[in-house]
Amino acid sequence: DKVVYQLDWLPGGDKAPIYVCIQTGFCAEEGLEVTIEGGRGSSEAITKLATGVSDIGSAGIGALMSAKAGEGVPVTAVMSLFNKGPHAFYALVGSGVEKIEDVKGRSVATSPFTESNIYLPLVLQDMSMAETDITLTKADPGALGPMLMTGATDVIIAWLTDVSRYTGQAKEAGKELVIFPWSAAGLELYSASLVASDKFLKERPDVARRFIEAYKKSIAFAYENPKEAAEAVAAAVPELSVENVEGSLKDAMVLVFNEVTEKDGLGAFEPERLKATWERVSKAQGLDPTALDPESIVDRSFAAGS
Amino acid sequence: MSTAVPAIRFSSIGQVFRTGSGTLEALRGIDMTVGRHEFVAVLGPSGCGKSTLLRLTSGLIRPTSGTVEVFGHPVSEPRDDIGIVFQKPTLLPWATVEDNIVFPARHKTGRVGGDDREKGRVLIARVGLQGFGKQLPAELSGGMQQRVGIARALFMNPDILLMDEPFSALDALTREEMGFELLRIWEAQPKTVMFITHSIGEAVLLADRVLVMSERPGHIVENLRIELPRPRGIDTSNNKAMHDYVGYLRGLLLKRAA
Amino acid sequence: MSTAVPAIRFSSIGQVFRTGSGTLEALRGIDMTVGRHEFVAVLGPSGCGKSTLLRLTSGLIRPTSGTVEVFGHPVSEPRDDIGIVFQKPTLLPWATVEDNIVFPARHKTGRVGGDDREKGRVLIARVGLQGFGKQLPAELSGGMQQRVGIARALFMNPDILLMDEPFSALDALTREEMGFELLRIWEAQPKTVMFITHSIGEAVLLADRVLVMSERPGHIVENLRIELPRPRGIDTSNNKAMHDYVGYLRGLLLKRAA
Amino acid sequence: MTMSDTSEASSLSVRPERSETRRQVMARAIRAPGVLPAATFVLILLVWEASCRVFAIPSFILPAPTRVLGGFGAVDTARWLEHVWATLRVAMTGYFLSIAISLPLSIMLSRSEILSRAIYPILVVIQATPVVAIAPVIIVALGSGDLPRVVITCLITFFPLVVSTTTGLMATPPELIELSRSLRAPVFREITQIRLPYAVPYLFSALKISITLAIIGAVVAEFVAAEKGLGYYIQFSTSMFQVQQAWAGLIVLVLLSLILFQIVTAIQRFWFPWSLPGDRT
Amino acid sequence: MTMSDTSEASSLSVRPERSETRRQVMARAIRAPGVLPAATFVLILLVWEASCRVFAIPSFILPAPTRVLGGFGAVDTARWLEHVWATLRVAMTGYFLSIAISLPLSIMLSRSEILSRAIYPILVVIQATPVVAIAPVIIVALGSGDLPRVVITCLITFFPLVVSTTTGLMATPPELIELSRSLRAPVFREITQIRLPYAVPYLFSALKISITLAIIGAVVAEFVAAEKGLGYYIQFSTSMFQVQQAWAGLIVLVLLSLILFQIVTAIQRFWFPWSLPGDRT
Ligand SMILES: Nc1ncnc2c1ncn2[C@@H]1O[C@H](COP(=O)(O)OP(=O)(O)OP(=O)(O)O)[C@@H](O)[C@H]1O
Ligand SMILES: Nc1ncnc2c1ncn2[C@@H]1O[C@H](COP(=O)(O)OP(=O)(O)OP(=O)(O)O)[C@@H](O)[C@H]1O
Ligand SMILES: [Mg+2]
Ligand SMILES: [Mg+2]
Repeated sequence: DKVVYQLDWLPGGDKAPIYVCIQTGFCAEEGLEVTIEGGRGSSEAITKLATGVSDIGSAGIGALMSAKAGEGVPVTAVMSLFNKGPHAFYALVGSGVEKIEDVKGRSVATSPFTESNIYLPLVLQDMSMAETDITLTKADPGALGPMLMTGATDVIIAWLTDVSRYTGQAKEAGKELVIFPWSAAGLELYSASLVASDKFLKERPDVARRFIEAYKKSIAFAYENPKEAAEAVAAAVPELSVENVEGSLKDAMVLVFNEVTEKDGLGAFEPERLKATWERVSKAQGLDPTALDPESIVDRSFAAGS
Repeated sequence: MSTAVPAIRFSSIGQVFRTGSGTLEALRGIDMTVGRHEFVAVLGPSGCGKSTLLRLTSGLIRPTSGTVEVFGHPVSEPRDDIGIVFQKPTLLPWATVEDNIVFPARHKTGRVGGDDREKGRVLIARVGLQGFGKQLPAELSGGMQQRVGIARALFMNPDILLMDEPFSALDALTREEMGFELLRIWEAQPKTVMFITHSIGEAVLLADRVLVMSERPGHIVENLRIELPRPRGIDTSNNKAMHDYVGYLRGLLLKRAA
Repeated sequence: MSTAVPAIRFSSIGQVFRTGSGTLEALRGIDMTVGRHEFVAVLGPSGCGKSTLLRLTSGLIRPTSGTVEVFGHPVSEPRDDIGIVFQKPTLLPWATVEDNIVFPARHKTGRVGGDDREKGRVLIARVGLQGFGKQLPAELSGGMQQRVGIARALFMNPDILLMDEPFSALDALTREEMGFELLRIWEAQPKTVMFITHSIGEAVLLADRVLVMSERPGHIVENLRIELPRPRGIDTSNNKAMHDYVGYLRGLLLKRAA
Repeated sequence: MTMSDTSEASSLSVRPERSETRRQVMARAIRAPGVLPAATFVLILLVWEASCRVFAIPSFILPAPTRVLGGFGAVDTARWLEHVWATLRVAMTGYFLSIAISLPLSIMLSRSEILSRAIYPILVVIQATPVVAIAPVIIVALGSGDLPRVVITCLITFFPLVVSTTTGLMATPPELIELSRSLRAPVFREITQIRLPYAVPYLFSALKISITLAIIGAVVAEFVAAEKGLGYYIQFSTSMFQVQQAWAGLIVLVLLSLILFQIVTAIQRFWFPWSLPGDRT
Repeated sequence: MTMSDTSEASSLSVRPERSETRRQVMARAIRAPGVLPAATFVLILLVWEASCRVFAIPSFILPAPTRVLGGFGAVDTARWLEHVWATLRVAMTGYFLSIAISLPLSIMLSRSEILSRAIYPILVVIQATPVVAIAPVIIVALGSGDLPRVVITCLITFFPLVVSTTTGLMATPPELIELSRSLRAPVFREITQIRLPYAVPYLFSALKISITLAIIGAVVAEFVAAEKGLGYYIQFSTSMFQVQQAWAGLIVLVLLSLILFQIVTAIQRFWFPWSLPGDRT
């Protein structure tokens, strides 16, 4: 069976499982012939899934929620990937930012269109700060590292999937990083998830089930064999170096396998946490909290196999 | 020499131009005919509307009032049996002399045949531009550019030839030669010619009839048949009658000043 | 009328143009002088290099060989005591007649004063363009455009006036009037004039001296002093001596054909 | 098509017919500035609405204009104005800066072929460099105020201006240049009084191209670094799957471009009417 | 600056001095096509290298060219060629498509003012719409081959072509149009044999602008949707923090633009020499 897998961003370590699935034969074992469709952001991925360009793929649950609430797109989340928000503050060691509350009064840089921005007010609120307590500037993601290293900003907002990359950059600049995940400050969220088009789920439920099965195996494999997984990605994408992939793969896996996973299991959507996620999303985007029943965007039946 | 249907007929033509600062009456009440195969010269002060008359005949502009007919048909757009020598040379700056001369063929039919080229070469020689066929207009003197324009108008061997001061940039000798060349062509391949000039002698020497226009708004104040024998040549210039015609016309043109 | 240092001096001038298809020798071995406040007319066949001669004098081009001096100084670039009437009208298409005439002031000094405007209006009247001051060049006839060019050259009241067939597009009467107007200006505000024309009569009527050029490569074949009394006017035309000069020059120019 | 007709006084036309007059009134109405562009814009909206309905295009791909209306309500008018102002400010500053740089540069380039051959490659390099790729350098070098955005806008708009103006400056007929030289005028007056007027059609063709590029430049710059502006708003809405809001932003953006373009056209029509050919029906 | 000198045979110059000749040889060498642009490019690299060293710019902001060299090794030559080919293919297809569309469109616009007033707004709307904002629509509508990228390239390049060519077509001197009309030639020959040749300088000014825009268009398209191409490579490398690779891609991209620009210039020089003014030193 043919399956078109939708990426939500450029290939990289955090996307390793699907490459593992193809390269190591987990997909083939389930009788699946998977092709990868490139993507540029969750919204675009969801659009492509909704229009049948692709069948299943990864996307941020926040984008899916607002897409469901606003447009009722025929796309459903079938499995959670990151069960924690990947958002974090990065600062330099010795900059005086030693705990997350120290961002108060600092200059903070973020990229203009990251999902993080909508949660920022909530994180600050959780720490009983107002938005006016920091000086926020928005700049191209590529500029954040250089800004931090050159002292153009005290703090940046970036994802935990990029820890190794920022660390490498810091090393080059002879600096060291401190990282404050927002989840530690109480921001509990689901994030990247496996989402599928309703058409795919309805017309080929069996294929969907088998795919998710293979995908889970691939995640586990990547978690246990990061080097081989990284090699699988680098083999498919020659522009990537194994080290680079391995670094970001390890970073990403922290968001997949952690205490939440231990509690709820891999890929689970725990109703309370899901509800909390929607509350956060709706509040952050100024959406009517009653506009969506968070349960309606997930279908746990497909991932229930294991 | 005129036949039942005249080649050109103007019936109470008036022409008013709208300008940046009002309107300008260029022609008023022009009535005239030019017979088939007649050679008519037009004299008149600068700015009296000679070029306008010619442009009306060619169909490039339409009269504000009155009608222009060519071969009995009202003129509403340019015709392709008319060849024009414009007052300015109006050459294509990117084309060689030869290409400029054969341009009517290329422009009307899309192609230039070997015989067109041959005709072009003959014309280059006739207007005295041997050796300049491959030159660009910018590399020619003013008079040479003008001769290219004349050759181009002759190229299609049109039924009607409209010439706006075609020899104005030529020296006396070349001018005379070109005039006689024109007469030879006209006699060999009869055509109707309307010939604007400022040279009274030239008008008398070449034309069957000379029209004299008044100051603006231009109208026709004299219509003089020139009864000099044909073919005309250098000796015509010594003809007593010719001198009388010239003298009369000169007097007429000078009179207006008084 | 010439003084120790001539206004213009050509010493063994040669001019070769590089063209698309080789080279072309336009002038060969030109030696001549024009005295201060002298009025020199230049006659010659079309394409013989008259305009080239004028452009050399003005400094717009430099000779391939030999030297051109103006008031004793070698010419290496245009001078600002020279006024030029180009063979083509060369007007600014976006400027009115008036603005075109006062353009030298605007272009040299950056501003046009009230007296410049006044001078402009006087010149407009002198060239017979009253009422056309606000018109654009495209709205004028060929002869009217040429007269704007003349007025512009006169505007700065230059020491040297170079005129390239300035009256070619004018009718006989206007031509004569403009010629006498030019003489009046020249007599009132003496200047050196180099005047290219194809009209032998005009050359004799206006000039102190007539230079006749040969066919290309152009050189000077006659240098004829015209000893007619000044001031000259309409009656000069009836002068016997004038007719002799004209006859002699006509013969000379026709001879070359034989 | 009859190009000379325009200069004739049609008021003296021989047979003034009723229907003619009515048609002329129509024609005059149509020619009034802004009427046709506005009509076209409305037409685009109508076609858009119709296709959405006829082809039942899902609104998350292309929402119909009537649905987009909802998007306008997402933020209040004051906030809209802030966004518009942010974009407009950057676009205009960048545009004028770009003109201020391009004109002297074009003049330089038009005066020396060697210089032009040496400098053109630099301009091509600048033009060809995708802004996004060098965003870090720009931001680190210029900080995060309006400056980097203005610079980005400038980088995007200046090339057409330089190329077109240089071409225009050099296209002046040689006889007019001779006229200038014969008057021994200073070079700058040859440029301002002859070459530049002659280059006006080229210049305006470039100004028209660049005005829309200026808006694009400001939008791209907002993609790179901004907290405000229409580009930011569109991208932000898109990234949050607020499709209607994104399209609302897009409509405002496009309207802004249209208006600015019309202004440039009107300036040419008003101050440089001679630079417009009169030979069209 | 002496504009007429060019047409004089300097070989017959009276005083041919030694130093003159040497300078002339130099001048000729400099004028050889490609020499100056190449020199400029090398100069840019040198200045870049020097500033990196002098100002000790950290390489994660702006790596020196010598460091960028390392970036070239990240993928092998075959892969480089694939990227270059992907971008070149899209850019060229889009460019030619854009020319194929713009020329007839310009001709139409130049023939009717009403039409042009009605259509221009549509063009401005198309031009002003940020590609990024409508990328999903384009991709969903056109699938995922080269097509969406070619269309995006087209959308980005066509506007300067249309504006500039239309201006050129309408700038033809009226007397040449009269000549054509007096010959009663079909309109298409008036266009091909008079208006278009006359518009050649305008056309090439637009072709030069658009060739670099075509590359930019292809790159932007690759930012939006691609798995190959220089734009993709640069974006990819940037997002993976592979700064040297990104700059290596950038250099290749810029070189590509330079070469294409030079080709357009050379085509004009070779086939339309008369459209180039000769009045520069
Ligand atoms: N397109 C135009 N717009 C406005 N006025 C015009 C136009 N063409 C000609 N005129 C005016 O019409 C009058 C006659 O012009 P026309 O060119 O016919 O004169 P002409 O007899 O040919 O003169 P010349 O001998 O000087 O060439 C002039 O006063 C001129 O100003
Ligand atoms: N820029 C140029 N390039 C090449 N050849 C030229 C150039 N200018 C003039 N010539 C040639 O030089 C010769 C003399 O030209 P010039 O314009 O001086 O003639 P002229 O005596 O003024 O003729 P006319 O009376 O026809 O105006 C001509 O054969 C012409 O072809
Ligand atoms: Mg006339
Ligand atoms: Mg001449």
